[in-house]
Amino acid sequence: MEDKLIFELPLLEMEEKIRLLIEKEGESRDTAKLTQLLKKKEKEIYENLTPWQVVQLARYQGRPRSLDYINIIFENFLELHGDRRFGDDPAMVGGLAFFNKRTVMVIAQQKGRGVDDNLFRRFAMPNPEGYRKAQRLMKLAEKMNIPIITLVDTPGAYPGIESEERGQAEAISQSISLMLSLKIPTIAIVIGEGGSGGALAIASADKILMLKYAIFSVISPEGCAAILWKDEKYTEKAAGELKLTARDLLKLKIIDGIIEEPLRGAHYNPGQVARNISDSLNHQLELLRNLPADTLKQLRKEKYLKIGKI
Amino acid sequence: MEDKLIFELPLLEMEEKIRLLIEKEGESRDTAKLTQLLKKKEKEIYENLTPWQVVQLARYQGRPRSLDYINIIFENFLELHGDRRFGDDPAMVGGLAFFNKRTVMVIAQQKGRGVDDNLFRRFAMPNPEGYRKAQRLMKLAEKMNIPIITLVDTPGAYPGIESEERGQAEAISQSISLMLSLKIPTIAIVIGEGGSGGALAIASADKILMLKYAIFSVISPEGCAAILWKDEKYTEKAAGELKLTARDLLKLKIIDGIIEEPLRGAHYNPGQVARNISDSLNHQLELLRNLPADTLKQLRKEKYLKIGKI
Amino acid sequence: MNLLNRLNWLRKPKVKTGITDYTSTVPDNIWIKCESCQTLIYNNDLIENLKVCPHCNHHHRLTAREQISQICDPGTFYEEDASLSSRDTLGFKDTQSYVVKLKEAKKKTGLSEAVITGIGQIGSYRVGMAVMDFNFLGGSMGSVMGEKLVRIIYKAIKEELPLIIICASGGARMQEGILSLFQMAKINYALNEFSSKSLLFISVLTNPTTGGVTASFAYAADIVLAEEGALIGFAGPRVIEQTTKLKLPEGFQRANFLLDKGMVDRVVNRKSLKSTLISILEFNYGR
Amino acid sequence: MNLLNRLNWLRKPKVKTGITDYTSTVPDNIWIKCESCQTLIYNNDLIENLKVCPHCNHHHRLTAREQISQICDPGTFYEEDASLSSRDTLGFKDTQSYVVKLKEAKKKTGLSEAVITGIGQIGSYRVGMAVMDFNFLGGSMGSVMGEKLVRIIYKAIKEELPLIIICASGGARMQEGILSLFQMAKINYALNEFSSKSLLFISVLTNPTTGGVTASFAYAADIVLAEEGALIGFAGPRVIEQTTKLKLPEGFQRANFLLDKGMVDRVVNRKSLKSTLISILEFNYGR
Ligand SMILES: [Zn+2]
Ligand SMILES: [Zn+2]
Repeated sequence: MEDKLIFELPLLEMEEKIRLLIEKEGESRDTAKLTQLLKKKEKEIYENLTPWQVVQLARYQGRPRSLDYINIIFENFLELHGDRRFGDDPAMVGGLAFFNKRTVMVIAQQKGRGVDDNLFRRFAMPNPEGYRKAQRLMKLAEKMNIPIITLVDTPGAYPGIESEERGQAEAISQSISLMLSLKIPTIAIVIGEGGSGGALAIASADKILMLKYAIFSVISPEGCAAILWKDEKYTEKAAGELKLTARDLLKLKIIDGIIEEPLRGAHYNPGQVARNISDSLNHQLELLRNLPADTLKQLRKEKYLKIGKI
Repeated sequence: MEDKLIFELPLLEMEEKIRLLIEKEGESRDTAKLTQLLKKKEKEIYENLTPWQVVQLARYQGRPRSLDYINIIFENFLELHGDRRFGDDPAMVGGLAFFNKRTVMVIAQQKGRGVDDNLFRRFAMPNPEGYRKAQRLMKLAEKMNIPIITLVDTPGAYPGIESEERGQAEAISQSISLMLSLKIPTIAIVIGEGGSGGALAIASADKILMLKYAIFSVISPEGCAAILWKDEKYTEKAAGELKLTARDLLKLKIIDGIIEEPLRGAHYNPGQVARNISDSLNHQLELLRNLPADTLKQLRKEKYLKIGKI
Repeated sequence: MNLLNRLNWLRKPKVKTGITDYTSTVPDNIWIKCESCQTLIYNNDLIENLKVCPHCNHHHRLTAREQISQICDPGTFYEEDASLSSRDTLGFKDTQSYVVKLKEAKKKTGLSEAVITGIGQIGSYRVGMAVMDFNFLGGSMGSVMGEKLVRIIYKAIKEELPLIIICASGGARMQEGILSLFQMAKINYALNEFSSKSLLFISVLTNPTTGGVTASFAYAADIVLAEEGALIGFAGPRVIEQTTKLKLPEGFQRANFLLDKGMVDRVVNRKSLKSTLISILEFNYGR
Repeated sequence: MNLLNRLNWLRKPKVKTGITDYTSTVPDNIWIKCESCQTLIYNNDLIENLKVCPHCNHHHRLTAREQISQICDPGTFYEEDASLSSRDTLGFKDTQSYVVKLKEAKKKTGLSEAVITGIGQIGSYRVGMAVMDFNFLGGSMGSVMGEKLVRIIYKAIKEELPLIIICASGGARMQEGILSLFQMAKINYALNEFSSKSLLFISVLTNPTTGGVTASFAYAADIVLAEEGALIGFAGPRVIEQTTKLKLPEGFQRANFLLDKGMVDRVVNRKSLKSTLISILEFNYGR
């Protein structure tokens, strides 16, 4: 049950019922009616998701991960490893790839599948060396004059003893500064969880896009509830107050677009979602590529200086 | 006896004898004669030092260290710590200071005094974080548009397990590249041991100066003997073959000048040597400061591309 | 302790037991108990000692105004954007609404936001300054802090002044959600422009400086100073303990620990902060 | 192993027991003992397998010419500065004079120096190339190596070509003293100019790459590839053991260890080196 979405359970039960009916009696007016009911129920649930339900979807174990998308969207992805300082962080992957026949740099946070993989990927919570690898690849992209595409999917930077010792704060700060200083176009796509500064480190881009059921937040709803309400049972409430859904962020003019997902989430059709991402990416990239360097710089300046402007 | 120079022993004995004589009988024709003899003997020894004897002088425990000179030559030295990545390496010190009323960046390898201090300073054998601190300070100097003065005094980069793990080779390579890419004037002064790549990392300067009894070598004589002769007893011979004295390096056009020391070595008058360094530094710095940026770049290019040119 | 003070204290035994709520209205002759060693200190002595405990060296928290008066040459600080004040863009409400919390913070501190910005003189050198106040909602960074910082950064660019930011913050202001998170990018963007003009930026990390503030402007500085004993880090110690189930090492995330880890340029006792800053400013103008 | 080969081997039992001294004059039908797993391999099979042991994956050392023929499209490599040859500037003599050692190295390898430079094509892409040969005085770097590298770097700048350096070296050439040390700076200087033109530099670290070569151009590359199993480091393992009196960890300084420590971009089996390089060159030209 652990990897099921609670609010989806009624639908799963109905589906199972329909499946059994069809198995026993074949398709009938009853099954057609039930299917119609299912569709209705589906809409009812997914068109009225609470922010907390969106959080659960964004974090869902079965949701496609960065490398799933990378393998569909890009060609010849060649992973480049290491920060040349301390280590190679599997929570942060990156490398060269082709997008529409042209070279790009891809940098992404990578969640795992299953316990072992998740431990290996540290649940996509990067250490400082992850951010320093990202910086190294950003500099390489700048040198090669190729655009950077980042896929954001992290609960946040890893809060550990060693990560503090090696300068997690410095690593994130420098990533943000570096990304904002690049002369090349940058696009960030939040595909799942955009967790705080650990996400912003690779999301400080010219264009920020979000999948429909992705979230982006200054703090996790759990953390927020624990601090402000001093009680984690207010997590659901906090999720609402934080305004962390794609729709919220679009309204707040933080992001530049929402990428569609199937009604019940990206995991119902990863290929389709990859194509949606690809289309958005293509559109935004063409836009940015055609800008003169000065204009790119000016637009980035306006974008960031206007955030929360009084 | 450990911290005495063997070839100096006859002189020390004579001095003791003279001292005792004067104590007993006061100054006399005898003591004057002995003193004259001492002067003669002194000249005889120090004007004919073998390369191996120079190596011993360069490494001598009582020889002034970088911070000794820094405190005399510069004003208001403010040490800046850390590589902002992993640690603060006490084998490499650096910071802002005034030289002749103008701001400079000082970067130096620091040997210790006594066992504890030497262990603390790792005998001036930097770890990668030492070189990365140096790089950070070089970049700060570049940003501030102030010259860099380095004091070189190391047996070499530390050959340890952790230093390899954290990329000693990368750290040295990047230091060399960075130092050669700076738009500001750079001056390196070898005050004791210039040990291999670990020294070159902060010695790839516009002007390289050496104290009279300093050495600069591709490998320690001991290491050279062990590898080429397969026997450390050829260390003395190796010291000669390697051409590692200041005079050799001047002849080979690697360095730009030799700074005088008292006949019996810098430790006989650190203040005077500091003044000598200061004078040379002043001279070279004025030269470099007055060059247009293009000329500085061109001269550096010529200096380095001509080394070993066929 | 002279006899008069001692007597005075005997007569008024129920003094405040901490100085977190210290305001300038506390009479000079009141005794204050040190937060750290619990020693009673004559308030005037504590003030004269820059609120550093003379017994245990504990650095008691300063208000932004106190910080400014300790650092700036007397009467030289000219405040900018003093009237800018946070709004509740998201309509955020936890146990209380953000609007009410803001109102209370203003009342408690006499400030309109958790940061004071302006131009001041330090050792006769003009400097762009921002000083955070932990007493205002934990020094948290919201849109107005971002905006005030960006404005003083651009003012410093325009006047070719160096910049000093004195940090004290628990991180981003949750009540402004994603807007507060993106202040990190906004401020670092402005600091990139500042840096590209070869101007010098010094950050001073006081107790505590954590979260979004460390992961943005605090570590975007050319020179990073840490006040003695200050807690500095990205994640808070409790979060780390909960996540890792490990015992934190002695002195973890304290100023000297960070110095050892190569993360700050110098650890500075409050009593030498001004002179250290002057020294750096001399270097800045001596180039 | 077919019967004929087996018979052939039985008739000639006294084959060479290693292939360090391998030259192209070894008949195809000779059996070679793998340096690592000691298995006997039919020479022709070994060659066809790029000198990678089919049993244990050990990468046997290649000569520079072999390396070039494995990497470059057939017949496309055009050598530069083939006649440049080291001189004994210092008059260096250990158990033998440097002059004699040079003569012997030339005779043994058929090379004039420890590096071959030139322009070649890889997957039809033109590339500036330098390939080191460990058989020539341990691939050591002296003035001529420095000069040849600098010349090919500037040629690549002029023709706007990417650069690939395949490293195999014990470090600087002691017999040229300080001159060899300063080749590190000379080469890195040239590589700075190369890099400033936005041209791409790939280094390939083969077994072994240590000392001055790693601490200069090997780690000045945009992309660093390590051949499987290669020993790569600044200090040699014996020196480290002697200095630290510690037991070195399993796999220390080997390619996969370095990958784990974040020091190389990829570890590449020799059999996929060419395709990896082509892939990177495609990215280079696809920008
Ligand atoms: Zn106290
Ligand atoms: Zn084998």
